[in-house]
Amino acid sequence: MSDVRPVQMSSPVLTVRQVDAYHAITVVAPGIAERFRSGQFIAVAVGGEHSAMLTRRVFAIHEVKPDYGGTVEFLFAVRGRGTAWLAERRSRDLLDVIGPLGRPFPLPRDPVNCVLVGGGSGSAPLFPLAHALRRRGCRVDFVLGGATASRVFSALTARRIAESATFTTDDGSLGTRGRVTDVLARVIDEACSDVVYACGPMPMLREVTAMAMRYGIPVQVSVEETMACGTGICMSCVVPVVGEDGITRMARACVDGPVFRGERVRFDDVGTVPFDALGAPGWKARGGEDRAREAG
Amino acid sequence: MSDVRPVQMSSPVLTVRQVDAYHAITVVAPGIAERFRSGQFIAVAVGGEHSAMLTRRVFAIHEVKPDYGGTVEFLFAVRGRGTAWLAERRSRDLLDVIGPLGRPFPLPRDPVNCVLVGGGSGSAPLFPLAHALRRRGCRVDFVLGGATASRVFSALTARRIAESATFTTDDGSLGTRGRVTDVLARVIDEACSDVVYACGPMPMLREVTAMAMRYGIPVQVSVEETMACGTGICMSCVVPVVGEDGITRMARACVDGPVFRGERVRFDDVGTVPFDALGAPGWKARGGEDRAREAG
Amino acid sequence: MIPDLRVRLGEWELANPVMTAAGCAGSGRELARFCDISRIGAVVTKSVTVEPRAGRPAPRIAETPSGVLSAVGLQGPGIDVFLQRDLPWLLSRGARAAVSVAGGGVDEYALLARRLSEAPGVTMIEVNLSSPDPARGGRHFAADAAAAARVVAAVREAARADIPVFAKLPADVADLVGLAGECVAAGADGLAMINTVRGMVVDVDTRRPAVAGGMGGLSGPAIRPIAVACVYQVHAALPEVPIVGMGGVRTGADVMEFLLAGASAVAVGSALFHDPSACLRVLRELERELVDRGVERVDALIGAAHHTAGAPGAAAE
Amino acid sequence: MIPDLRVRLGEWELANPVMTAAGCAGSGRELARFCDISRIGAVVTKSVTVEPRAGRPAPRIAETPSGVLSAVGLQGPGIDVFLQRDLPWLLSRGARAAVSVAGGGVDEYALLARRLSEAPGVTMIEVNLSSPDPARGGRHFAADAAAAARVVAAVREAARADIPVFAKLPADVADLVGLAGECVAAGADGLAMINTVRGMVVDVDTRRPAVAGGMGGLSGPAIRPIAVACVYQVHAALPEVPIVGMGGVRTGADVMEFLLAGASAVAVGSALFHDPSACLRVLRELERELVDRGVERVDALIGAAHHTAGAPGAAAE
Ligand SMILES: Cc1cc2nc3c(=O)[nH]c(=O)nc-3n(C[C@H](O)[C@H](O)[C@H](O)COP(=O)(O)OP(=O)(O)OC[C@H]3O[C@@H](n4cnc5c(N)ncnc54)[C@H](O)[C@@H]3O)c2cc1C
Ligand SMILES: Cc1cc2nc3c(=O)[nH]c(=O)nc-3n(C[C@H](O)[C@H](O)[C@H](O)COP(=O)(O)OP(=O)(O)OC[C@H]3O[C@@H](n4cnc5c(N)ncnc54)[C@H](O)[C@@H]3O)c2cc1C
Ligand SMILES: Cc1cc2nc3c(=O)[nH]c(=O)nc-3n(C[C@H](O)[C@H](O)[C@H](O)COP(=O)(O)O)c2cc1C
Ligand SMILES: Cc1cc2nc3c(=O)[nH]c(=O)nc-3n(C[C@H](O)[C@H](O)[C@H](O)COP(=O)(O)O)c2cc1C
Ligand code: FES
Ligand code: FES
Repeated sequence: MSDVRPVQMSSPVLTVRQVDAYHAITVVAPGIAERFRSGQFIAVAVGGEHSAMLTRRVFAIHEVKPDYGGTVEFLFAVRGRGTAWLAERRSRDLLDVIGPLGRPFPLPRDPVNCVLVGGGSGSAPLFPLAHALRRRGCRVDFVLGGATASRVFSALTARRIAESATFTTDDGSLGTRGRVTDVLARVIDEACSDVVYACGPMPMLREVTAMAMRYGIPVQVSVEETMACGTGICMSCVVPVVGEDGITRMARACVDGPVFRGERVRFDDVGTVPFDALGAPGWKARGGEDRAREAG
Repeated sequence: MSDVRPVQMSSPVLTVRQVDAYHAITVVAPGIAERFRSGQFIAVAVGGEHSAMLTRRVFAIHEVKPDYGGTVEFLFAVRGRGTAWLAERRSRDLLDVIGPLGRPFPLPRDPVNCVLVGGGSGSAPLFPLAHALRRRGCRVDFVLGGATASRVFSALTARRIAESATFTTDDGSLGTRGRVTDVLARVIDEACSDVVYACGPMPMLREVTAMAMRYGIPVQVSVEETMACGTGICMSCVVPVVGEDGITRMARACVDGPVFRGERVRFDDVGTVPFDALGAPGWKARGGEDRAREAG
Repeated sequence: MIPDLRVRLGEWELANPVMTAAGCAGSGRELARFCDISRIGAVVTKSVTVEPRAGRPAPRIAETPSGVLSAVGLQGPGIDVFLQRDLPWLLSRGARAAVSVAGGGVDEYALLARRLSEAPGVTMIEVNLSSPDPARGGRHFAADAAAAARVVAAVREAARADIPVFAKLPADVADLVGLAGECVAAGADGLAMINTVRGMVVDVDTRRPAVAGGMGGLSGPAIRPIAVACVYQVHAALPEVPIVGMGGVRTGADVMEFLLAGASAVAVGSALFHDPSACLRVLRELERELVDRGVERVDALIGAAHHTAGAPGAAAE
Repeated sequence: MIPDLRVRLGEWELANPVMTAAGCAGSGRELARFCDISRIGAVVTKSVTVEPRAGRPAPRIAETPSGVLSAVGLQGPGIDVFLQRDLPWLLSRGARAAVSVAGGGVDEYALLARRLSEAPGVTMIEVNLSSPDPARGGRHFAADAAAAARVVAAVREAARADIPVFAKLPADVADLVGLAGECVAAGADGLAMINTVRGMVVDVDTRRPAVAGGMGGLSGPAIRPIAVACVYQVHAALPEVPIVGMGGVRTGADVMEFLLAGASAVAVGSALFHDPSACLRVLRELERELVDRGVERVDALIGAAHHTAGAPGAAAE
């Protein structure tokens, strides 16, 4: 659990915009803006006071600004009921927002070369990260992918703030036809990258992690697992993650993550409880008193 | 069931106003406006597409106008979740509206003297009725009651369109302190009323009916029973009503009413199934084949 | 591509899998003002009784989150008037009439089946087993699998052989799969599930239960997960038995959900209170969903969730 | 006037009737970031097991209309870590700690009760009877009143005498009143109800059940009418037995509804996923509702719906 205490607030909507295939909502949320560190997200209640939609929708924070005491912007694609409702909001509506949530991206102490890899709307948290890295004197290179050009996130902004920006699309409508991992090796080579940061779907994160490990450079991934509360109480967003002690635990993406060291996430076992995870069926036989004491 | 076929439509909100303690919404609904006869109502879906509120809210039609092909106005007080949601609508929002529903007020053939008695928001349907009666050359007198002045419905309009308008309030803030039945006898006497029309809570309708019967003049009442669909399919809005054959049936206020002849409504048995109602427990002993054939 | 919407429930073929649920479509006339009832897979009537019934006192209904709680008490005109007035009207409009029956004892159920078999045009008899059994202190027939089976057997025997008999089951019984099995063994050609779930709302202003008599039946989208679980479970145990799934169907996607769980058709119930044109809207939505997914025949969905999924696990935490 | 919110559950007095529901408040720490847990009537922990448990695979949760379907599978650190880390933390924050326990057999339940009795500060033990019983093919203990009673008796015997033991019951059993009676006879000082209701969601895109393993437990406002009916029914049969009511509590009015039906306190469960500050908001709303109605003591509401109402009638149509 992050040591920054999140706040829950009723935030007025400042603007609702459409950006390519995405909607962008900016809310006035000083308490969230001031606490924010890149990689963190917000959890939004949807559907109004007597909503039939009980679970919160989570979105990476794309940008914070000091206006009006502090604003927070998030970008989203309409997928289901909740995002459809959000897309209909207008300025001055109130949104019940909780944030900032989750473990932020750890930032390097030294001015190293960082490559930021994102897929679709999963790229959103990379933008505040890029700014934070630049402020520390890091070199930033972007590799962004999407199904089509309109699904590649903020290509222009990426070009503006990064040393280089490489794009891939499934249909070739922007940049290279293919996946981000098809171009990542070249970018790492050219940019002499020291660190990889990645956001996007699990299969992409797995491949990016594998590649970073081949290069022997650290990789921080922000995972996307279905979330219902965002605050750590529903226990729904679990991912098998290896701890410092070598023991696999079912970690909650919302409070123990969403950012993990790539090699710690057992990507091949996502959606399962690995047989050797702490407390897995039959685990006791292999475990013992000591491990039990550290469980949970 | 009325022979006018109601329509269901997605109607744009034209205006939302606040009138005293009431909200007034006007929607563009040509099909409803053109079919409307006074005493009929609409049933409105509330809460949006994935609403947790499954039942419709019903409101008397207060006014129809020819603008925009036909508009319909209804007035309401915020009571629960659904009316609270309605009060937040803005112009251009869409409302799913069904109407016109229910049996309208029967109009006299001849230009007779009519007294229209209403309580609170229950008075709404009396206004289009007053206009229809005036068009037939009838004399119209209003008796309107409410808890306080702000709860008496459209006092000004009543004064304008009627020969006389008498008001009662519980707190004496407008007109006579007391109930409509305290002044009704005087109005009937002075106006030489031939017919009574009444809308409002059941206890009021019962007393008005009793008074009309003492005067030996016909009385038409519009009853208010909890409704869930407004279209006759849920069977929830039943009131014990005596048929032409002298048999009591559990009549649906939404399709068999809401307007009934006052003396036909078994006011003392509202909220029960009278022992002699068709199909009441043990009813068979008193009934027989013939009655069964007419049941339902 | 226009998807093929036809489904079979045993010997019974329907033009499409969307029906109305018993008791939620009035006599058919009320609904017909809002949608062409000849285009619905079948119209299921409210449960017909031998004698007319006045039903329960008002208030009979209360709104709950994504549901309604109701206690109507089978108000209806009785079988004579039904056969004379309501059934002919339905047939005159080109509707497929499935008739739900409720009796106060095995003999009444059998009588109803016999009377319906004499009339032309009844395409299915649905046996409402949630009617109180006077012989058992008012507990409903479905609460005892043996009592339910006796009712089903009597109806199957009394009904014309070419009229399929479906047993309508509630969810809140001790052993639903067992009950379903008994009903099939007793001759049911198919199952309809679920009826409303026992519930209560207390009005905080009057401090009394919101529907007269206290308990009511919960329906609507709120109970859909309960209904889907029931259909899934029974289909897993009795894969050959056709099921009409219901409980909270509101959209085309909901129909798909029930079919995937193992229903061969679905019924729309209290969603009709909210939207009296729901049946045809749901059909349109279903067609759209199938086209979007390239599904050519709706019956390809039936039970498909069983092919890919593991065994159902434990329920509560 | 500030209404008196104190309630008694048997010997146990609470400052107010609002608790958290087992498994819906994390370890307490997560919730404490959003509301002062010392002001909640009691914090009920997720069910503690003897050994650590990894729980079920993801996806574990799906949204349903006004509800959630979940299958977490009692993930938790086990009793050792709980006693070492979680319980002391709760107590350090001034929370009243009620501990839910779940075992794989009678002996495990007894062991848990013993361990909890040795620790200071446990104010109540809630016996989660919806845990699967390996001796009965994974059906949960509550499915068999005798098995449930054995568990309750073992816990009552093993627990310190001054710690009240509450039995937590699910709604979907054959005879809830019978089960409740057996648990009380076996020594339960009170009852907590209801646990989640068995349900399923099928994902129409993947064509698979939306939570891993298929079946899940339904909770949230959708099930509130079912929960209120259970509380009403059990309170009618066992008026002296204190009940903690839960299932869909979201507002102050919902608390009133459960109290009127016969609960002496209520627990807020999945509403916390939507609003982690729900407990204190609900308390504020409750206070407001009481003031508006001139109710001076909240305990005056307990069971009041029984004083005015008729006998509960039949459930389904
Ligand atoms: C840490 C994190 C950050 C995210 N940031 C963004 C972002 O910046 N922009 C963006 O467009 N999307 C983002 N997502 C995905 C976003 O949360 C889902 O698209 C959204 O919740 C879908 O809601 P819905 O109502 O449209 O879909 P529904 O299917 O109706 O949602 C039902 C439930 O499932 C949950 N859910 C469904 N899909 C996802 C998913 N992919 N991830 C998590 N929960 C899900 C919802 O939160 C809700 O509780 C993020 C997800 C995570 C975990
Ligand atoms: C024929 C008729 C005409 C009406 N005309 C008007 C009008 O012109 N203006 C006005 O302000 N009110 C009118 N009412 C009452 C109005 O329907 C209710 O105030 C409204 O439905 C309350 O909705 P809610 O969501 O605020 O309350 P909730 O308590 O949340 O409603 C829950 C459910 O109960 C039903 N319900 C609650 N109270 C009533 C009631 N008194 N009558 C019928 N159903 C009810 C609702 O329709 C809904 O289905 C009329 C009622 C009837 C029967
Ligand atoms: C007001 C009402 C009346 C009903 N009447 C009957 C009935 O007469 N016979 C019957 O078998 N089921 C009856 N039902 C149950 C429905 O047919 C259906 O099984 C249940 O409502 C679940 O479906 P739904 O959630 O789509 O409403 C009734 C339900 C409601 C809400
Ligand atoms: C995610 C989740 C986890 C739960 N874990 C437990 C548990 O560990 N022990 C238990 O007795 N009940 C557990 N429950 C059931 C709740 O305590 C409660 O009985 C149920 O959810 C109904 O209340 P609600 O509708 O307010 O959520 C859990 C419920 C949910 C949704
Ligand atoms: S989303 Fe609820 S614990 Fe992570
Ligand atoms: S409101 Fe549904 S039948 Fe009258």
